[in-house]
Amino acid sequence: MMRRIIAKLLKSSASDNSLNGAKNDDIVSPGKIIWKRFRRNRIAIVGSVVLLVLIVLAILAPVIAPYERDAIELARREQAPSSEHLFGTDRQGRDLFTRVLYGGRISLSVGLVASSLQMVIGVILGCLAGYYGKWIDTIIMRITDMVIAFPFLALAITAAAILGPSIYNTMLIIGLLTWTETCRLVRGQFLSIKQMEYIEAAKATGASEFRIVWRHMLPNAWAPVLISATLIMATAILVEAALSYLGLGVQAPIPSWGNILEPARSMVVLMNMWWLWLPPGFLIFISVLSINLVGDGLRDALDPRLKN
Amino acid sequence: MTEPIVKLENVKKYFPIRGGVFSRVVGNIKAVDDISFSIQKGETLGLVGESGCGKSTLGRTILKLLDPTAGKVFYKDFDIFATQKEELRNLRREMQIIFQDPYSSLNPRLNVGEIVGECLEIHGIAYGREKQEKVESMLEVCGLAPHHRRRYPHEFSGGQRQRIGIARALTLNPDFIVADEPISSLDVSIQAQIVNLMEELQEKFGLTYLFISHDLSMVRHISDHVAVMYLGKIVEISGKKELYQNPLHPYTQALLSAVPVMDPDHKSKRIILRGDVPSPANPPQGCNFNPRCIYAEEHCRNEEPELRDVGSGHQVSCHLVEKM
Amino acid sequence: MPDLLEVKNLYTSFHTEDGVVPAVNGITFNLKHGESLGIVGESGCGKSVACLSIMRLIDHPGKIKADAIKLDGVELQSLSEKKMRTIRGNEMAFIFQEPMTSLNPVYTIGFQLQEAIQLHQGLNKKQSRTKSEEMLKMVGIPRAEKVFDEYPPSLSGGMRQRAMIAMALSCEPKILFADEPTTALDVTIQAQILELMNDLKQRINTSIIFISHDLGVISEMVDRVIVMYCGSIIEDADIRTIIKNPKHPYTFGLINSKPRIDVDLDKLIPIPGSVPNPLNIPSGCPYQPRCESAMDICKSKIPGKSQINEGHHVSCWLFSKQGGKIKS
Amino acid sequence: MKQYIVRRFLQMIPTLLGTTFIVFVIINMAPGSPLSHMVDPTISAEAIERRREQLGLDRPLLQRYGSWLVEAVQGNLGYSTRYRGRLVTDIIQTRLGPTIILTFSSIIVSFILAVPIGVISATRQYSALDYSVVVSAIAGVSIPVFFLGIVLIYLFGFQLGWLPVGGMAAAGVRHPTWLSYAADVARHLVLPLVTLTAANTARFVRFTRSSMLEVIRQDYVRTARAKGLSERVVIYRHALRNALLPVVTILGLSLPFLFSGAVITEAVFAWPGMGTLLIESVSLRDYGLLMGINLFLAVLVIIGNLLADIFYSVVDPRIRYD
Repeated sequence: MMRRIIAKLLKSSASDNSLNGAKNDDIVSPGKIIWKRFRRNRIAIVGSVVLLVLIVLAILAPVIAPYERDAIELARREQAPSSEHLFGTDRQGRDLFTRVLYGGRISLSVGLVASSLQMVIGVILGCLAGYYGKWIDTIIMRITDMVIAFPFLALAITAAAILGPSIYNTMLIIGLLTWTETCRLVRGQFLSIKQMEYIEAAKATGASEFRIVWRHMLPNAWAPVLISATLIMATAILVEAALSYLGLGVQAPIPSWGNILEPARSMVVLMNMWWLWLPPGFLIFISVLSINLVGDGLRDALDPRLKN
Repeated sequence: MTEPIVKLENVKKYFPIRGGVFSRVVGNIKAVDDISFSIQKGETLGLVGESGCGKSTLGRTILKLLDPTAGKVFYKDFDIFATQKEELRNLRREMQIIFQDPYSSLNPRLNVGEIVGECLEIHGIAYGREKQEKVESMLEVCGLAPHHRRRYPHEFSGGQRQRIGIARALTLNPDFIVADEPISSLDVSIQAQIVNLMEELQEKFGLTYLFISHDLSMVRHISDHVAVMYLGKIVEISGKKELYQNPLHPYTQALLSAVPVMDPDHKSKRIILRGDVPSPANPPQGCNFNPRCIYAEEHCRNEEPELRDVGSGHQVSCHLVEKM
Repeated sequence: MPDLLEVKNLYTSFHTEDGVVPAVNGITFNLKHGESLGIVGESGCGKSVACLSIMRLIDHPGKIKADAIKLDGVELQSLSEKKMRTIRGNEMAFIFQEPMTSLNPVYTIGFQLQEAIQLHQGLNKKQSRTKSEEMLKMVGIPRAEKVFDEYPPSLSGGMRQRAMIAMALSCEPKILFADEPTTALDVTIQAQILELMNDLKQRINTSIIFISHDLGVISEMVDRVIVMYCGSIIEDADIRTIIKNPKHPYTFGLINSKPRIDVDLDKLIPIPGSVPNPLNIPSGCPYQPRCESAMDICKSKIPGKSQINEGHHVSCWLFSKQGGKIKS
Repeated sequence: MKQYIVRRFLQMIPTLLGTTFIVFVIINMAPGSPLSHMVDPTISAEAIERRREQLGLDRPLLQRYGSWLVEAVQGNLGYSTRYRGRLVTDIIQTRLGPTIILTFSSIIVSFILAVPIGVISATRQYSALDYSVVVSAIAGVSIPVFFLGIVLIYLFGFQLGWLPVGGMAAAGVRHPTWLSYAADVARHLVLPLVTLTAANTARFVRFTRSSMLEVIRQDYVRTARAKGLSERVVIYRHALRNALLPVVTILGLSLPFLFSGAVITEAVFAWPGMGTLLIESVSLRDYGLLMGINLFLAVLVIIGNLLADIFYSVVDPRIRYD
């Protein structure tokens, strides 16, 4: 309530009385405002920093890693962490620190690619549905309903089993199953933006449909898409990890955080070799958490209406 | 006698109502129902009515921003509803619109220069430096500073934003402007600024306005002719003076008497209308004003009145004009 | 007998991330028994916030500070929250601007009426139902018994506003705050509501504080007017004086910038510029940047209250003895 | 109202058709023939071909889907290819109970926990409490379900030895009474339930909180305060009821999430439900069963959404006037 009162107090006036001063460097572009709001959110900043560190580590894995990724050395099997093997070794004697570093590359890129894929599908379908409406909208929304009704993980498991587990299939399956939210968001945004008078104004000046969509609608619709893409990336990492843990995702010897954990399905490993599952599990948690924090910060920064 | 620049013939705009299990069309909201009038060049026609009477829909239909259901609109010699895409795009240079909400009518992601100058690009009139200059001079004409070009809409107050909207509409040098409640979301002290600006611009560029508003006082101030709308129909249309001093339709009379007068000594007899405006989805039989009309007679309930001239261009749609 | 309501140096500010927004900036006024007082000003001038502050309905991040807010001599600021609740809705009631959103959509009209009646008057269910239906009839709602069991979404804006009025008056409050009660309504419905309120004013013993941006509406409703600008009272007088003989340049501008329904004006005289940003209120008199008679002193010092006549005060250097001197 | 429900029912049909068709297509993309696991390798190619024809596997996909659909509508989801000759519906039936116990108790527990937390958090916005609720809720949705399960097994199963870590009841124990069996199941349920409920609770807390924040700034809440109602009545009578309406819909929409979580939880804890059945049938390449499970879960989700929608339209008077 109070927020609305304050908004009203601030609304009727120009945001800056020095508007008449000709200084151009204090132009407050929408981008500046977003950055200012994001910066204020300390937790989101922490999330961004952690995420950045994880990304840098993943990129630099070949440089940092002390051993060969797949170097099997049976003499050094199942060793607990030591100064030589920071995270210990696995059942084939591979250095786990090395594999976790490389695993980050795979896990993060599966998340990124899957999320980008769903974004492309979701944005295109959402644009079509929201802009054209009528039967195109009906058909796309029905398809969306169907995909939403899928028992998500069950179908992903089924599909992975049938298509054969691999990195690419994992990306594909996750991408194909998660676009619905983006599609609905874009459609919803388009429906409400379509009502905006600035769209009518563009029409009234004779702007082409392409121009209206490209210049007036999309730039105003991307904020929630970006937010949900971040959050879906977090989900994608979780799903990849789950699939790989079940042996249906990324296949060894390529390491991912999920499949490094796979041996922990055996009670013996789970009980006796905590270093096999604790570090990758923890890293999945940390990376997903930091992505979610960034997403949450973006939500506050990009869409002040949603700011709670 | 000046020539009409815009002429409406039996314009209709219905919105289908869907319902039932299969979302079939079960009826129509007759937002604009059989409207004819014309606007003289260089004049302002005020269009008044309460919310939901269809006045904004009419304004948008005239510009073909909404697809018409039936009827014809002539702009100069062009039959607007019959024009093809390309021709319509060219016609858009001459007909513009100013909106009600200075917040939703400016794209928040574009700066003022882009908002005002976009139409120059669209019609291939000016680009780059030349576009910039045109934008700057238009901003000045509308009471803003040239350097505002680089600012974003949210940095401006409501009144300033409305000036930006006007600048955008005028950049293409149009002849005819639909002003859809251009002042209703502004503060009282700012309303006068905008109306004065509109009057100045009219004089300077010879503009013709369709001024849509629910503010009867402002319409009295700015218009030459006034049309009163009720439930999708024009109930009365006349010269301003005539309409305000001698309103003939019972609805117009009630509407005018309902406006609070800023004068503690003012003691006029107020006509209080009964009930609410009926839903346009289900308008009453006969004269659509009859359920709220204190004079209503039997045939008002059965027979729809025609809009007819009662002398010197004063048109009223009421069976009982002669009796009153 | 003390005045019914006494407000002295009321400050309300909101502490936001962007800075402090001083919504109400030290206002002082009283309301006599049986009086109807208008508060007029443009959006954002603090008129609603002032009334909400008196009811103590301002919460985070707002802060209220005042030398006195007294109802019938009782200082409201020192009351416990529990005690304050026995005053809200009972001795002071509120009608809000938006009839469409001010009623809870998931409870019937009747339930929402009964709630306050049961709470403050200790009536049982049956008695409160009778009373509620009486109230609905009093505000001119046809088929009151039926409307009692209906949900707000089935009523029109005018009907909902009538229900709000019934609700506000159900406990016979001493003061009724009407915050732009007709702004969201069409002009013919506005006429109905204004007529209803004027009619009720004769029949009940309630003082009214009527908030509006429209001097036309105000002049039909009240005896005395306060004009607010940027959180301060800049002029107060009886309605006739304000309209016929305004002193403050802002009041003057407000009246002259409005077209009239009864007279043709050649040209409207607008107030230049726009309302300043509350985060950045100009120094001196807040109206000074828009004022055509601004002097040097206006830019540096806030004008005090000067009396023009009995019951007519204005805060402007043009009418202050001190300011007058500087001018000459 | 009635029309709305009928319309929703009719809308459900194409959704169901589409969903099952897509699942059907995916299953049919399987490399090799579904017969390869069923048929004795010593049988001649000709015999296999005859069997194919018998099963109609040589017909086009759409036709096969059609005949499958006709059977499915009559409640026949076909035969399991692995568990020779057993009906898919029979197998599913035996696994349905455990899954329902797990998911329903999780919905109930998370709802009971989440609503008060969300409400309290929203009413104390900007407080340290609210802040920590928000952060822990984000953390809650970020923990991989299987990882949480592993950690719980490790801590409470092995290190502390408090709770059983697998199955639904102790193996080989005969329970004298119905009650002692229930107690045993309850003990086995604790860890899977905590695992599955953590993320759900976190999600519901976030929904409730944001819905509540939205509602408490509505005009009618201010009206309620202006009436002099106590804060408790304002929040729990006027605000909460409005805030819970969207939460109901979200409850319906989060069924796929819930089942996803349940699949993994079951796999980690060897809980004998549909989830473990799914994993088993994947490793056994039992396509008939896979198809059945997917279809079954899809129907559950669709019906769940439908119920949520109908419930919503019943409790929200606004719908009636649309």
